[in-house]
Amino acid sequence: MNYNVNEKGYYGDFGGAFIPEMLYPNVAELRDNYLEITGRADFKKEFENLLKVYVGRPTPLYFASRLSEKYKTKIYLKREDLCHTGAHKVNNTIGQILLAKRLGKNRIIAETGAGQHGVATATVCALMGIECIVYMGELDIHRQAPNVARMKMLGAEVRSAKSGSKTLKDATNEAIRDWINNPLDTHYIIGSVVGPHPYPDMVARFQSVISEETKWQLEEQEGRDYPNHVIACVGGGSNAAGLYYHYLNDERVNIIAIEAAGKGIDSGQSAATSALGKEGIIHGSKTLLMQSSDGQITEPYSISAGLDYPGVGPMHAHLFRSKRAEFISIPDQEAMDWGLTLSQTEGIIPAIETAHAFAVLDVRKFGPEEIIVFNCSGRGDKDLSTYIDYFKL
Amino acid sequence: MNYNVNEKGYYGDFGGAFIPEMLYPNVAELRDNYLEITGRADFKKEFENLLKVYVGRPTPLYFASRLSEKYKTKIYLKREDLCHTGAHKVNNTIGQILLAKRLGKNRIIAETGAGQHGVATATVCALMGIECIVYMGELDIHRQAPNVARMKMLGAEVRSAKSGSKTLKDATNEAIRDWINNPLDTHYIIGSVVGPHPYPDMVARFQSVISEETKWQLEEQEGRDYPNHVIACVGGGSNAAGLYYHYLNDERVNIIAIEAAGKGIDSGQSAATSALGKEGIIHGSKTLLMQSSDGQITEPYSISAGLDYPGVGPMHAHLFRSKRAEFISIPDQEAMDWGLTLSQTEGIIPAIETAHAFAVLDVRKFGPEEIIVFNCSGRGDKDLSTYIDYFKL
Amino acid sequence: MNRIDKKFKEDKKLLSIYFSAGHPKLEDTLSILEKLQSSGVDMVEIGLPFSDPLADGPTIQKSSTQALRNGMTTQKLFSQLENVREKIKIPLVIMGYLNPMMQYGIEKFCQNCQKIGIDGLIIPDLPVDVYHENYQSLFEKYGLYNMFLITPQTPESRINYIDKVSNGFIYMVSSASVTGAKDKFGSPQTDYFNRIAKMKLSTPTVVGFGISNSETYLTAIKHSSGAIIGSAFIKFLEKEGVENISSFISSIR
Amino acid sequence: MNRIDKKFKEDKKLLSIYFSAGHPKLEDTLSILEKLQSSGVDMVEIGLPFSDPLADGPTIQKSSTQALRNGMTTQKLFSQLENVREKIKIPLVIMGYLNPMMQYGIEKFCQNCQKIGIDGLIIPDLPVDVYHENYQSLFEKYGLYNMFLITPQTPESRINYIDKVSNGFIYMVSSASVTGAKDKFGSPQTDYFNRIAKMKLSTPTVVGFGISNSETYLTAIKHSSGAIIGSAFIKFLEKEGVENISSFISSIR
Ligand SMILES: Cc1ncc(COP(=O)(O)O)c(C=O)c1O
Ligand SMILES: Cc1ncc(COP(=O)(O)O)c(C=O)c1O
Repeated sequence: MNYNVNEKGYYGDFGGAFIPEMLYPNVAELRDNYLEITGRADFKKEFENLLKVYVGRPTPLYFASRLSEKYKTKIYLKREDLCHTGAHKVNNTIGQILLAKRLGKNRIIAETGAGQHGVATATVCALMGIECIVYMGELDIHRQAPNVARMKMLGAEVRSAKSGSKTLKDATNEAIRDWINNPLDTHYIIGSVVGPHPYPDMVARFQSVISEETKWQLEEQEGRDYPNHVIACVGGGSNAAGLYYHYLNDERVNIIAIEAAGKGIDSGQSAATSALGKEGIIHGSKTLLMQSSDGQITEPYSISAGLDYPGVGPMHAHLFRSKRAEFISIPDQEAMDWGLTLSQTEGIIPAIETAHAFAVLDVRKFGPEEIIVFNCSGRGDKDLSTYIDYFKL
Repeated sequence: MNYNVNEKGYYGDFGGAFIPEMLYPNVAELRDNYLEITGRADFKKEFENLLKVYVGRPTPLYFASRLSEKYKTKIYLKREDLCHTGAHKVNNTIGQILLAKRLGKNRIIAETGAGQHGVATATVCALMGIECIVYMGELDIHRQAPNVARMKMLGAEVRSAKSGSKTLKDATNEAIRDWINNPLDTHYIIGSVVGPHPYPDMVARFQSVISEETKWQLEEQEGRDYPNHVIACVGGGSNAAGLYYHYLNDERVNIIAIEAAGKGIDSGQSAATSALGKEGIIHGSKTLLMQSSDGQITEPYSISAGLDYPGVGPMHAHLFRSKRAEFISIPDQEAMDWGLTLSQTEGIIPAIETAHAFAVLDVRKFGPEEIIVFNCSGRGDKDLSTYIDYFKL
Repeated sequence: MNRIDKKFKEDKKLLSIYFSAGHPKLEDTLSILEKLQSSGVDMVEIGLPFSDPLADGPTIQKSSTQALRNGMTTQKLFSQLENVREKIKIPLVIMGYLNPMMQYGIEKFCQNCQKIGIDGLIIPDLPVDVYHENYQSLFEKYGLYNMFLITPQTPESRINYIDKVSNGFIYMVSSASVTGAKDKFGSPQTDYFNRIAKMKLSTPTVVGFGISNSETYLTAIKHSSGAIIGSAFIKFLEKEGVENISSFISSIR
Repeated sequence: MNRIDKKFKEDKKLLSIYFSAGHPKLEDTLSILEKLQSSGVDMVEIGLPFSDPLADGPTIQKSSTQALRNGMTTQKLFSQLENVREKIKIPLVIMGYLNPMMQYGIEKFCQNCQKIGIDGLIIPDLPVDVYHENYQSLFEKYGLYNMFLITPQTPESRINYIDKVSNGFIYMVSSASVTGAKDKFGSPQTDYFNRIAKMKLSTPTVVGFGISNSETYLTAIKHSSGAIIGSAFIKFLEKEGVENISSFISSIR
């Protein structure tokens, strides 16, 4: 089986572009141009150069010796937390801003949950001198205050989404409405592998630098370019897509996706899409999503603002349905505990999103000779007050 | 003239080890061993490997095109803000923790001002599983709250220094007292090129990786391995020492040091040591320091917690006295404005310390063919609330 | 013949009204329909509320949310409409997002529409291409029309394609925007209305989005076969109530 | 002969007291000295206060800060002591950090000490090597002794070196610590006192740091020529006042 997108924008049954006609010209423009533009030599050169001199790539592949010893297996961390702005999100925003410039756009909009994508977007807009508006759920504006401050420092306007659960899903709705209202001059930088085709594929390609580097870095350190397991948290799924990308069709590599169970899968307060979701349409994409029997989209919950999205990208829906990937969901408490554990074992304070991924070590056994690569998708600076309150430090 | 330390621990008239006898064995142990240990192949290998896979080195040398255009000169940023933990400080703590381990120490103490050195120390202690106590001025604990939270997450104990100005100087006194009380098992990781010999030289050597990389990175990008100017902010002077190190004796390179003028040099609330300081002894080192005519050390002031130190390292005192370096002091307001300018021009939110350095662009002219390297010593995450309050964002 | 086609055969410009089923009160659906018909409205779009109506402006969003809170569901709407054709003779269109229909089952949904006497559907997030490929035969099996939107940015070739696939009417979005009432149309809108009129499409066009009063209504119908009012009607309903609907309609034409 | 040497010639163990000049009140210096002398104290260390006394514990830090707030300066102390030798006959030592002395000018400082009749200096942050190389001849020119500290960690070779450079006495820090009162000495301390005693240094040793009461005083002098009390005395002063000094001294011996 092939796990990449097909020419119609589908991953198996999932994907496509279920968009209002008002968005058709914008999405069509992207779909018809993204492969051509991103394939141009000048684009590649500028993209790769910015990733290197501005983002700080390659990010290290760090062998976590204390953690490996504790869990009797070989644990590597792909250090996306060291990217400029503190998470993998910027790989994608660099790519999209270069694309937007070549499409002649002079106004950028974005949605954000944890604020990392908002910061990454505001950053590239500042870098290019382009106007930037970021939609963010009212609840997230409160729980990710440092990132709101950063966006403002960077000159972006942060607009509060007050509908629904006041989180990522609603911010995305608002961004789509903005795009509908501003179809000509505006590019919408979606922050994950969600939304209508070509976004999931485009974002995955920009993030694929993660596994591209992992391959040669593993080769350097282990003498072979593939691990036994690749593990990442899944909100929309972009950091996961980036880590999986070059291993999607390599059956030697087991793929593990970690979702947020929130207060527990059966608690009614969760964001474990694969466990609870059914096929449907969200934000222009056919995928798995959490919804009522009547097709109303569930307001998701997770302590982590970057994971409480009621859907997953269509690539992940397909990986789940086809059983190519194992999906595991981790409750708030275990994720928080792992935030502290990783801090005190390796000196790395992870984003709460990222911390979810590591909790798999307590849930599933790995062999002593197995090589695991975790995507350390972001740093925890944005989450300090949540950690401090939670642990009463 | 040679601007490196001499075999007695002096830079010209400055340096030495003016320490209470109680510290003599500790300091002598370091002095007698640091060159030998750091010269060992296994040390170098471990140090360089951790800098690469853990800290994320080399940090990029980023050509800031928008800034360069605005100021009609060629501006490069050495991106120490991309280091793990967010500032150059970790280069030194990695070095010292490896040294401490080889000296058989099992307890680490540190002082911190901005909290960056405290975080960097707590980080390497977590990485090695070693107990860590960080002294921090009570005032700094308040104004750099995010870094206090990070130290706690990392398992360090943060002890409040309540004497004097309740800032860096006082935290340093407390750390020294702790070391006097715990002479056998404890290593004191000083965070800048200050303190008794061999600290200034040792820390400068660990930080010298900054200019080591700058050389080959400039060669790569400009076809020559030296710039016309190297510019850095000076608190104690470690990020500056790192950037200057390999250019100290290269007269083609002009050295510019930026100090914090606080509310103005003549306001009585400043930290502009070179302008206001006289020769004296602080924290075991003969150097320039701000003091009353009676030899009492002045309580310094700067809006930036990492710069309000009443002295400078002896290397810098010598660079000033010998006129090898230009010293310029920048008031709070200009520094803060530059925090915003850099954010909105290049998408990089600098630490307030770092922002001071950039303000030189408004104070001094540079030619269109001149190459300037700024040390972008740290990121501004720790300063967000100061920025937000200041600009009412 | 489908009631929609019949309506367009009449020699008059159409006035169509959109409302969110279940709003203001859960059980208002039928009385709103009756009032609209008796006020002389030509066609009605019954909104099936959705949690995430991303093509809609604040007014319709709010009314959808309220309708869901009131307990509106797909099944509930079908029960309310079970005997609608006893009294309501004007064309009825259900307007809703794809996801609730998918969950209900598209075929079962179409079947129910046919049973009740619904004439067509407007599904903003079902693109014409996907419809054409996957759903058209199903809709036709149950005698349902599917109406598509066009906007000022829709390329001519695509308008022609939509014209070919369409039946009933083409929903001409007045300007590139989400739903919401406007006071006036400027020359960009009238230029666009003109441009489309000159294309002489085989499907009638109806202008929607931004029609709020007699002025915008009159501008809209000058170059098209009719106009749809949504947000302005919902605002009126909230303020003046179901019983006064006729005064809103008479203020328009 | 220097008063310090003379004192050690007497066949008794020394009791020496440290206090911060300018504390509790700015003008207390002379009356404290008089009370100490009349209570039978053998020697006094007059603390020249410093803003950053990094070898001192909380009690001495606090008294230094208070003294500076009261207005104590180097010049002020010299004026207070101008005629001290009219009444005070016991050895007087100034104990202070290097920086204020440097700002005053080391030579001028020494000159003034000589004029007043100060017998020696203790400068905790002036290492023996630097003294030996840069300052010894200056001190000697003005007849000033300089006393050095040793600790349980000081290597034997260094103790011998200090013994050679020293005159007056060697200040034996009771344990590796900053200043501060202790209730008791344990075996690590007595072992250390013993070890040093066995070295038979040519300079007398005086134990300081952590002496607070008769018990610690007696332990200290068993293996040395005397003892210095600082923090405990300052605490007493703060609580009981200058007038009651003699009761503190008599509680010790
Ligand atoms: C650090 C971090 N990791 C993971 C995520 C989840 O997003 P995605 O699944 O697209 O990687 C986010 C989202 O904000 C994030 O900030
Ligand atoms: C980001 C940053 N830059 C500069 C400094 C000043 O220290 P130094 O002069 O030793 O580089 C600090 C101190 O905390 C800092 O955090």
